[in-house]
Amino acid sequence: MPSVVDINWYIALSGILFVIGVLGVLLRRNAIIVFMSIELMLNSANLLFVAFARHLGSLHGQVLVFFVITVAAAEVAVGLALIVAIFRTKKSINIDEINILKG
Amino acid sequence: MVNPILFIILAAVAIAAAAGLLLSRDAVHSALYLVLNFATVAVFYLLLNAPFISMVQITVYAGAIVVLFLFVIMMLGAEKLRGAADNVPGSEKIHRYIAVLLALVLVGVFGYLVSQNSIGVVTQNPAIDASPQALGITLFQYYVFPFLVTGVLLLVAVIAVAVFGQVRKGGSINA
Amino acid sequence: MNTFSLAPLIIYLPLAGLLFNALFGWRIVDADREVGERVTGWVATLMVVGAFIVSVTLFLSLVSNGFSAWFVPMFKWIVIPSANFEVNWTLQIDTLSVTMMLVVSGVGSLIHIYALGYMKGDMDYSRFFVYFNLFIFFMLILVSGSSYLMMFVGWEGVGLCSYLLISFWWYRLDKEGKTANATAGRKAMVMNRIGDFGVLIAMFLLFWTFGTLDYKPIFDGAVKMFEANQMVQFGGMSLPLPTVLTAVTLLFLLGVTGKSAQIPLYTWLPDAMAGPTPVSALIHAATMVTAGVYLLVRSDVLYEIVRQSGALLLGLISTPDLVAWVGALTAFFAGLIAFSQNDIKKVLAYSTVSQLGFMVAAAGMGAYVAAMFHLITHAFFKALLFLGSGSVIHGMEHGHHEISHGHDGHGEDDGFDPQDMRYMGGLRHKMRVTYVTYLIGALALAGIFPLAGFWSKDEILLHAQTHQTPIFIILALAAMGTAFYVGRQLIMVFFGQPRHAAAEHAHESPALMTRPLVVLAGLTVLGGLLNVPYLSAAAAERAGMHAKGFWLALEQWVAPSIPALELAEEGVLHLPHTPISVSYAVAGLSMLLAVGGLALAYLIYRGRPKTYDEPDRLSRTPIWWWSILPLNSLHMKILVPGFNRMAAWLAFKFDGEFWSDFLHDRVLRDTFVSFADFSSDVLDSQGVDGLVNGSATVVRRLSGLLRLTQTGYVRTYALAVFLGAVGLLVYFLLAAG
Amino acid sequence: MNWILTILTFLPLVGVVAIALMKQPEDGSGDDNIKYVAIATSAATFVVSLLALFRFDATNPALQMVDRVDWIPSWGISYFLGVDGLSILMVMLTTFISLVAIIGSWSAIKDQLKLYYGFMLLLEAGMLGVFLAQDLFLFYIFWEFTLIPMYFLIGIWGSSRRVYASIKFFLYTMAGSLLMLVAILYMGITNGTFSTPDLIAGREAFAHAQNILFIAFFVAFAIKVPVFPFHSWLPDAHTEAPTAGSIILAGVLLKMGTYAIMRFNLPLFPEASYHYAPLIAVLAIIGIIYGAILSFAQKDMKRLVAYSSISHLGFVVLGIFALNDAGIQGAILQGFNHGISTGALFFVVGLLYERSHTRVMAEYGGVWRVMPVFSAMSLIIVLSSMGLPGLNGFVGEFTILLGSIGAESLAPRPWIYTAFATTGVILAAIYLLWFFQRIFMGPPVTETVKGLAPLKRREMGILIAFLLFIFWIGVAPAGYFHLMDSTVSALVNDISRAALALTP
Repeated sequence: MPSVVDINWYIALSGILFVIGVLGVLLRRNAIIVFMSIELMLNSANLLFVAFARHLGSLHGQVLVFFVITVAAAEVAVGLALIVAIFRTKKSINIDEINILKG
Repeated sequence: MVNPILFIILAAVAIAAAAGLLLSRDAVHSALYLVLNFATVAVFYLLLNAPFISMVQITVYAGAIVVLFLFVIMMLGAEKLRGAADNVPGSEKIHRYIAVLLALVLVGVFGYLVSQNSIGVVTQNPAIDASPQALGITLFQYYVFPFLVTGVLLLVAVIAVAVFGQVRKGGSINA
Repeated sequence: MNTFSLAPLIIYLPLAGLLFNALFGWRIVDADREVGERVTGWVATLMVVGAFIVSVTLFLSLVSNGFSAWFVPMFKWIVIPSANFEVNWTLQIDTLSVTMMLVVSGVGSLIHIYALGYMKGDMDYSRFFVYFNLFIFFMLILVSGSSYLMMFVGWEGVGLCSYLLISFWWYRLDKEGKTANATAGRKAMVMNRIGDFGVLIAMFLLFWTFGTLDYKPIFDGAVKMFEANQMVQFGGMSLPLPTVLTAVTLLFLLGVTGKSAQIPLYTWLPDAMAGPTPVSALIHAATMVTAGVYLLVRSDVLYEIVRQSGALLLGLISTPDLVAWVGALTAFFAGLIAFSQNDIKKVLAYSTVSQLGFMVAAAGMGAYVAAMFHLITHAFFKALLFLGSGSVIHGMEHGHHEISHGHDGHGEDDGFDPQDMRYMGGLRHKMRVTYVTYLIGALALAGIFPLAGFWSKDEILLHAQTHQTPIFIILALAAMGTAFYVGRQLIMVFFGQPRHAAAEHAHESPALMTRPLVVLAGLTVLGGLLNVPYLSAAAAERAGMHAKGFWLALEQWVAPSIPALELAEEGVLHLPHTPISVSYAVAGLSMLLAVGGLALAYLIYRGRPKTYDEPDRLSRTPIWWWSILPLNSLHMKILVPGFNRMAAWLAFKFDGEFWSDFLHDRVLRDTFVSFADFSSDVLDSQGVDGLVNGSATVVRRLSGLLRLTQTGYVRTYALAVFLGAVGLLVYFLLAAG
Repeated sequence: MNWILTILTFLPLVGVVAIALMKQPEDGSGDDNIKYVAIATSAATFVVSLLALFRFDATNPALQMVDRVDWIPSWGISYFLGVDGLSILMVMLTTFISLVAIIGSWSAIKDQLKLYYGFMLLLEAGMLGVFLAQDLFLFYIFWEFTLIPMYFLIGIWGSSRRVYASIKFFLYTMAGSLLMLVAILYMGITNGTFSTPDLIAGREAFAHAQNILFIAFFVAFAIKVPVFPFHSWLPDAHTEAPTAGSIILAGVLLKMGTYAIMRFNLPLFPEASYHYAPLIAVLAIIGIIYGAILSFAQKDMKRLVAYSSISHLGFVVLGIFALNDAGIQGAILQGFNHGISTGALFFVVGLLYERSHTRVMAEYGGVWRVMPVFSAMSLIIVLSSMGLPGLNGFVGEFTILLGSIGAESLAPRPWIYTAFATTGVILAAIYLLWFFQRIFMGPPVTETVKGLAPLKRREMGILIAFLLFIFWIGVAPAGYFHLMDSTVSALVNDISRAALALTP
């Protein structure tokens, strides 16, 4: 076992989390869980940002994370509102039932 | 200096929480796993000399966003949501396979990157001052405009939520 | 305080009256007919009477001021500093304008009083008085403005009132179910506008020549430039002054033919008789139509400079001479047309055209004072005649009313027309006051000594005889014609036996209507005194008689406002001037002609027609054919339908079907579409059939496949996005590695 | 930064946002609130424009109250607003007409209120931008922007052939401005700046191509005006548009064309202006006569007023290309007058249409008997459109014709142009009085006419507002000329100097 935690560890961790998030988005049909998975993906990216900030000795990465968090919050708010609105109409949040875009 | 053992333990918890989120049938459980994941990541932030971000992570993600999720789940009725769980009709399988395949490709890509080992040690550089003060100075020195835009974005989001939240007579949105 | 500063009141008083009636009058009338009519009518009338009083004050002020003009500025109007254009609302109080003011407000007051009775019970009582005050308002602006532009405001304004009042009964339909009254009004306005077109362009030329539109600077400048032989330069042109002034005076003449109903634009005036009779009296006889004469007299300097310079229009005739000829010919032909008219008001209308011709001819010959003199006396006697005819019509209508309601079955619709003289006859016994006053007016019109018409017409004839013999001959014939149709009218209306039951039952009009007749008759009798040679101080002086003349003659009074007269005295201009005097030869001749005309009428029409459907005695003679050959038919039968057809063609065929539908929709749009069709058709059916068919099939299949990807499932789309993202990532890795 | 013009331009957008956020319950209970917000916004804009007017210094010929910030500095594009004598009246006209149009739609528009009032306010902001922008790029953006709300106003709330009309309107005006865009880019890139004053100062740089540039600009503006051969979109657009749309279209949108000619064509390409003046004057005169004759033949009253606009705008264009003080000042004032008179005419026609649902004049007759006050007011409006002295139309037409007869640009025989143009005065009497007679005179025949509802207080108020301007400009226009005098005089001096410098 390496004695020092280097940046690759973080890349790996972040990658794993990201892939799990992707799988959540692609496999689950519950819209809320899809959303949570998206948050997970964002989170993994954040982690990488902070790791690189540490790695490069710069604060800019952290600032970026700050912004991502803000935007994520906004996104969640809007997304959940959409889900609630859709639920009211469709009585369901199964994203497979929301298919009015079908060609 | 991060102890590798500490890192591995934390990473394991984080991954486990994520997997739990993915696999759990109940949306409430998923949300709780999400909290766990967020908290773990927050600890990582602390370790990575980002105390402020860590706190923000806890308050905003764990505190606000997940609460929002839970709130919506409760509002729509948790048991109904369970009904929407994934049962796989035949034609959907191919979809799943592709997804998993792609995920594996992605893992491969990450693995490849890590194996290159070309980037170096994370703690090579000395830790810099990452106090909220310093962070604030950086933020307002270099990122005033994005900051303002983010503010507007939030405003727009608020308005959008207000609009979506309206209940119309006849109860239909234009779907 | 100077009494001149009262001057704006002559404009503000009628304005106040019309605003009162427009805002409140109709409400009061609606609320209480009796009170309302009294209030609105008298408010309007008193305002005009007030204007008359102010005019008299101004007259007195002018006398005490030695006749010199006074300017009363009111407020700024069009001011464009960078273009050096400035015209303000300023009143010019000089003897000419005050004369016009007195006539307008004086006769106006009388006709207002008359209208109080005439319009009684009309549906739109207050509207009538609004228009009437509006007319006085504009007419006073016309005569009192200090610039051509301000005159033009009044000029167009009275045209508008003429339009409004002719079409006053716009809700009445004629026998063919058309809104004929409204059409007549419109015709008047359009004809006037054709004249206004001339005045407008003349004003533009004046401005670029003299840099102003005010009368005084223009006249001063014109004389100065004329003496210095200066060129006029503007808009890249350089023209001698007389050329420009020829154009200006010609364009003014166009305006005059429109407003004062001269050849070729007179056709609107007879149609204008569709309006209520007080309107015909005030606007289409006494005041508005004389505006053209006023314009000519005002612009005397310009005309005289043209005359002096010898500049000819197209090398044929100078514009003042043209004015004289137009006037004389109008006087003659309009008189001729009056022969064949059976409508009592149409006779008077053509007579007005004819008399205006006299005035215009006088102005064209340089007899400005005579023109003004005839204008005034004509205002008296023609207003009298119109009001008298109104009284007759009123009486006839009442007579008709009586018979159709009094006796059943009698006098059913037999095409009766209260204005048609063939239904009248013998009215002198039924309507005493009307008869006597009408007789006085008619004789004055015919030019019988010693009534007003005699003196003024004599002045014009004398001047013509002295200076332009051909015009004298025409005018003399016209004078005889006048006497003839006057005689015919008198006989048909008042003498003989009633030819219709309505005429038998006609009776006198109310006092409110007859009193103004009496006043006007008085003025007609005495009006000649205004300029009678024997009483005039000036004439007496000229004759070397030191017996003091005690009378302020019109000549003496108006002269200071006619700069050409003064310039003639200074020797700058050679005005063909005839001082007031009497030539016994000319006077005798004109009396002879008048009496002759009346006698001829008596011989031909004595006791005729016997019944109302008997054809006119002259209807088989050539003179009749001459007289029913008016420009009117040219106008109504050719110009109007022609214009209509052209407009319809342009609108629906050219602009609609060709320009919009064909050119734009068909040519431009469809060319594009067919280009697209063409290219696909050629590829499709000719030559490369199989290839195209094949490719079409391939495309269809492909699109069918592609359609499958559009599942509408969010996850499918997410998958696609993810696929793309991973693909890119791999690509970058490979590219980097 | 002065802010006042920026506030003025973007104030209507505040109303748009507010309206967008409002609820519109389907039982119509919230409708009035939407209307109130729209009216309040446009009223506030009007007040701000009044403030600008009070701060306006008429003796200063230059741009005033300038708001200027670099926008895309590398291209020389800036956010540049300013007002001078050419535009101040147009700005006032815009805010006034918009207010009136919005109030006037109170009962005419019944569905999709939020969208409707949103578009109206967007349109107002766009129009103000057009009149205030002093940077060609910014101007172009606003210019094109006004198309969109107007397109929807015609396309959604218009009458039967609205889709055809709106597409025609859009394509026509769009096509013209594309040429202009090319010219703008060419000039901007050549000179490294898009700001109009800078371009004017550096106009030598593109003087060699100015004939082509002039045409590119002119065609875009001429379509908007519209000058004679490009008029085909106008009658359709006017006829199909809702009343308020017609009012704004006639009142303001057409003025954008004439304004832009004065603002850009004349100072940017002075020699070309002189060169093309006779040709354009001929087109203008054809427009005057052609529009008037066509107007006479119409059976549809809205079409009649629409064609009369072509005739009136012909006067304005003629005045501009007289290229002297009187002509251009007359043109500006006539633009304003036309906005008032024709706007009022469209309002009158709209009132009748709203009550009887027909635009065919043959189905009217005798309206005077039923609605006397309204008819008297309409008469005054008709007369003002006819150019009766003492009312506003006359002052403008008179000044334009006065300028045209002394126009150096039309030498050597300017009077021929004037003589032909003046026939428009006669023709105006012919078609307008015929219009008036057919609708208002005669006995009331049809049941629809007999049952016409009397004027409402709001409608009366709007008509009175129009009449106030009609009388005010007619009797005392000196103040209006004062507003533009110094700017126009500077402009005329500038272009005549430039043109003289070139002629040998």
